[in-house]
Amino acid sequence: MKIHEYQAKEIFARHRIAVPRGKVVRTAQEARQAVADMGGQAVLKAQVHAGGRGKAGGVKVVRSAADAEKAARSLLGSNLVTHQTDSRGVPVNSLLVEELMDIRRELYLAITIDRVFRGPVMLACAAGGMDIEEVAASRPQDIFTEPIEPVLGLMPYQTRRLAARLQLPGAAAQSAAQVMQAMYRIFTENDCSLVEINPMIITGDDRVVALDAKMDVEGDALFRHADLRGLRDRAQEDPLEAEAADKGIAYVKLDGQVGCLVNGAGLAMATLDVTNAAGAPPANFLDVGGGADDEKVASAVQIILSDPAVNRVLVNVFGGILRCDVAARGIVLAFQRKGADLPLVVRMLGTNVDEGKAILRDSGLKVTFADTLNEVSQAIRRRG
Amino acid sequence: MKIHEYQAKEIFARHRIAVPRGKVVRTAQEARQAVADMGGQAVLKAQVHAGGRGKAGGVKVVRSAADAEKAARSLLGSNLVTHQTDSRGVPVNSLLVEELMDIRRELYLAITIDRVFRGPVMLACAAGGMDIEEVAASRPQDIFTEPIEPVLGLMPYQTRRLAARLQLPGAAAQSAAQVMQAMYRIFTENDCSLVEINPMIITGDDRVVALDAKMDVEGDALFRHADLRGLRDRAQEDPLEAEAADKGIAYVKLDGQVGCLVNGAGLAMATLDVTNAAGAPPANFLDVGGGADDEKVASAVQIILSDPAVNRVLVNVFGGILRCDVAARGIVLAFQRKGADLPLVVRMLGTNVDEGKAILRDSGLKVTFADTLNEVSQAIRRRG
Amino acid sequence: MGILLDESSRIMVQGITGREGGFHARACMAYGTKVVAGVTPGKGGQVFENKVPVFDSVEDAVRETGANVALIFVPPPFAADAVAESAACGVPLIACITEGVPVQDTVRLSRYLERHPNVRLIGPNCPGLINPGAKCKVGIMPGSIHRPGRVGVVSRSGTLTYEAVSQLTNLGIGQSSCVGIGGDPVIGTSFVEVLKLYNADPDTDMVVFIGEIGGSMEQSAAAYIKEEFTKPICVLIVGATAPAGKRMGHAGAIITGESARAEAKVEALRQAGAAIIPTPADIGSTAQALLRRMR
Amino acid sequence: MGILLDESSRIMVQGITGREGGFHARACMAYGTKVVAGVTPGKGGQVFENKVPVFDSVEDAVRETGANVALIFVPPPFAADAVAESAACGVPLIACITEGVPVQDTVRLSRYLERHPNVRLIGPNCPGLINPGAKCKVGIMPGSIHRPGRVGVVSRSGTLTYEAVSQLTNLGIGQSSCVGIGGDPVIGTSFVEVLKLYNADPDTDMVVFIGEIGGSMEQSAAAYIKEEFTKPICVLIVGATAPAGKRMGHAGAIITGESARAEAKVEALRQAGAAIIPTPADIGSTAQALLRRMR
Repeated sequence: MKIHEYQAKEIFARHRIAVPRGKVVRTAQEARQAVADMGGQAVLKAQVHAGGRGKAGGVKVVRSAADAEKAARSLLGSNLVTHQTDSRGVPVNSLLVEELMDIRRELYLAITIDRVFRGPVMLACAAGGMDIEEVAASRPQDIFTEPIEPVLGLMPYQTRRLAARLQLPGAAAQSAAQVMQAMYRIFTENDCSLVEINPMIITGDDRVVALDAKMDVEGDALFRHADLRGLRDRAQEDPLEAEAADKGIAYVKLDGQVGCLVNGAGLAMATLDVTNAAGAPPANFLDVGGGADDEKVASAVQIILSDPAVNRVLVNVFGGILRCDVAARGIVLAFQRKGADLPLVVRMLGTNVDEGKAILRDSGLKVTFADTLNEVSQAIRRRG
Repeated sequence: MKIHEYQAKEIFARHRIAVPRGKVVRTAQEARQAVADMGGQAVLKAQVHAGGRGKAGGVKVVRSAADAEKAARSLLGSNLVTHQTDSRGVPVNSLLVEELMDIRRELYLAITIDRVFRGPVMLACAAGGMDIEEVAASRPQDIFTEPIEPVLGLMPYQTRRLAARLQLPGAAAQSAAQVMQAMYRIFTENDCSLVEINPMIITGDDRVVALDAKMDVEGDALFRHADLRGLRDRAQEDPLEAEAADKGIAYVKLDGQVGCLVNGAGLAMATLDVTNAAGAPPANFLDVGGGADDEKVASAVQIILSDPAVNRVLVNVFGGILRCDVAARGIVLAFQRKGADLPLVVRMLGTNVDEGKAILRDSGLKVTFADTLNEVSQAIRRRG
Repeated sequence: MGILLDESSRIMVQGITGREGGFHARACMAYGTKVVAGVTPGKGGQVFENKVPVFDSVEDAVRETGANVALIFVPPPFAADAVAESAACGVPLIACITEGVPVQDTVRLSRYLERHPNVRLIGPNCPGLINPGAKCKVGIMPGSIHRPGRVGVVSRSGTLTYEAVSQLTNLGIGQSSCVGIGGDPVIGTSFVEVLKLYNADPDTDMVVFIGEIGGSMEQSAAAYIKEEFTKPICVLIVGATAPAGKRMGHAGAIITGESARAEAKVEALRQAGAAIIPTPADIGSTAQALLRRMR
Repeated sequence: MGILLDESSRIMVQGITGREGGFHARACMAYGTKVVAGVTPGKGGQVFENKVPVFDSVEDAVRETGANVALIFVPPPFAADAVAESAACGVPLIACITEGVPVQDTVRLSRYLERHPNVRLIGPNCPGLINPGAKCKVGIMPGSIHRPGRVGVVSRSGTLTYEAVSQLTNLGIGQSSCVGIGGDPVIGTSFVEVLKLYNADPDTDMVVFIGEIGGSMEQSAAAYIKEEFTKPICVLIVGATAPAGKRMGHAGAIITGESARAEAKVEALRQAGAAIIPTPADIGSTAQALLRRMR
């Protein structure tokens, strides 16, 4: 679960990471007032769950209260399109108004889970403020990593080593070490999958300040973080994806026309590969997930049918936990509720497959059955 | 470092371990008022750093405010002698006045470090309120242990297992599990060497309450617990032992007459064995410790000489970190300051031994030199 | 014959009194698996399906029934505890089916398990494992699609494993064992560890290996295959057409960095000498061709 | 010849710019030890005694000097960090002299070190170790009392080890190695581990073992001696006359429970076949008698 920069900065500040003075505003008038209070100049930052905000025009430096009002008016209520969003972008409903900082250097710091190490690692790079994935791809040797052994935590020798590699002078090195320790506490205490500061700046007077702040909280751990659940901002999520997530369905909107209903993430990805290979791009990734009953299947199909781009539906269900008759009933329910008439390619295998096929056959829906992935491929191609 | 029951209970309460309602009082008048406020009956518990308080008369149940005043008057200002103290006992300067509890069962719970496991273990016993070391000696099978792996912490299956072994019914089992989790947090967060609840009671209405509370904080870790350092009560410590501890000297008062100055705990223990075997019981254990200069040695010798039981002094120094000449200078300094005239048996080996011996020889003190432990043994026997 | 499970495997189901646990315990029993115990704290003394005694603790279950395999269905908040309990009791094989275990729980568990070298965890978030020849199913896979034989299957995904097995069985190719190692970022047993077991198993002639985008576990497997693996192996990597940066269902399927991409994985495995399965539809046929070449 | 140290040992002193670290680094060098590097964060670039380069980090020191033994004198709050730093850099032998390291730090360190099986920690709160034949002293023991020879010494205590060595040397009995394992409740290397090394060392004929009250490490050693140890061994346990329940200097010397008492330890070791040294004055003579019997 992503949270906003200003929310992450509140958490950072509680852990004594220095952040710029700032105020969240939701109207142009508030923005004007906030900038006036800050002495007439500030930076306005669109609060959206997407990277690449700066290049997309979501960050504006203003030199007067009037400027601020104008800039805020243009940003608030708009949708921001960045390289990380789709073409619709994400809505800008709030701005973070922050003091302008005297930036001498921009660094990158993050903690995430390393699968090979099977634990958290701290990443640091002297080239902050940039697209870190680009650095990782082009100059991997410029990214320094420290694995953090859970039983010890982040050790001082590691923060010293990172500070040395970032070539920080004495005072800044010590402040940076404190920031790193705080980041690790934030990471573990909040079950984060990512804590990132990009850029972390060194000011002209050698202070270390988190200019940006990113925290992703692991969704699976939210059950033990009641305080964090309230930070979710549904407005930032794709409505269909959010609806699906609420029901325990993994749904990702894609650009094609074939609506896909699959059980299991691996089989769902395989299904994308098959339809793509058949020249029929999928409209979505959908894994109906574990513990699905007919209502959950129906919800999944309704979500698929809610996408106007979908012109046919592919069902690929391997009956195991999810029985084929249950899946079939859910599909029929959803088509009836939506009054949908789209053609269906259905491949079902496993538990209660005959009952499932019978239900679909008797439903009046335009069903083509396929038994193998090859047949699926052919059927989808034909229907395209 | 030991802290008082009432201090430990304040920490327990912050971690949501249920403790009886109580109030610390320092005068008989306060005791009277406190008991009156509690409805006229209560238990008064002497706040001392020693076990075996109950048997020694340090815990009194009172049934009226007047009783309370009387009992408090007899306790406050007295010295309590228990099987864990020496014959002088420890001073009672405060009482904990607590509500009387409806006790159905008394249990024992503790966390300490297990050397073999190299980590913390939780101990539990159904026979609470007793001398647990007696149970450990006579019925070890009645003490249940759970090793706690630091990276995981105390796991729910372990608290369930202990609750089952203690034969706790459902509700009490859950409360006890919460208490155990809190004890582990207290143990780790405060660098304890011991957290103990004896007895932990089950009340008539199945509540789980810490009737007593013991916390020993590791002295070596106090540097990172400023909040705990203030809890030290020097009045509870042997004045000489406390003075020694302040100077980084390990000193333990014993019952004999030979004052011992040794460097190194192992050699100090060996020295006790040697003097005891020679029929000349030591007056103390003393390890002058690392980084000793002449002032520190002088302090150590002054502490030895402050014990009126001491009638001769044995010096056993292996010059390594501590040079023999430094030790000798410290000894002479102390004898001069104290105007002492006691005979000395001195055994010195190692760095600068000749200079050391020369200093002592020229000091005018009544020194007998010994080169080996056998000679030490003979010299001490002769002097006895 | 086969790996990890055999006729002497005695299964204990943790969470047997739950809906999922009960359903799959029954399915395992119907397949022929020796389910000897269930564990649900507070429900000790019950009897599941008139056959299987339920215990309050793993300790009791193991002592009373000699269970030597744990199959875990308890909900995510309690899954780490269930794994630790079985590990502490020395249960040598633990399959944790539970989906949604917090990653930091698994991280800590992984360190705990390092102290128990005789305990192996499969999962979490996995379909479990099966040995069709031994009629032993420890997981949620549909038993009916399997057939005893001499091909080993290993995969990160559940239903995709069934797909693979189904294609094999349809062509008459039986399986020595099938292991779903799980889709979470941190898991108990890696591809390499399973491949080592297959390498040493005299009853496995060939391996079908199903990887996916995300992480670099397939590259580690490639290195192992190149260095030490002695048997024919064919590999499918799914997710080649998944869009970059998008989260695809389970945490295993996020694309991060070059090595996580399907092309990089396919290339590493090709260079290691594995036969590449071109599309998910070709699992069975590729395996069949490879088997024919062996003869 | 001897254990753990030899002519190829290259010592790095962590905390070399401190008072104690500097003093003992000089003493080690005077003994003939190859002190090749010092480490003090923030003091990199200095040169100690015009000979030994000081580095900011262990990583730098190891890379530049090939140091393969760490000798640690940093103050207690930083000791765990210093040990972890050397362990992470793969330094195979670490002697931590520092006294007063919080026990919970050592507990956590012990787990970390389990993940580094090629790294051995001696201590903390120990005098270090010495190999007189190799002229290699890694610790705070007075070098002059040692003499090259074929008796191994192992002890929990510092000055008492010197006592033992001194008695041996005075009788002309040289030492192959002497190891002080440290007096804290949790330490890196136990008696058993050192005994195993002596057992395998062709240049050690006999061992002098000095234990003390507290804990049960001596009993573990007794079990090992009984089962596997093949050389003559004589044992002193100190603290027999220490009063129960009293804290005696270091945390190792608290009496808790039956097994912690001196009598229990002596009895266990006697039954394991060790020769018992009757009093601290008899270390040398007991060893001498045992050596005579060997011939």
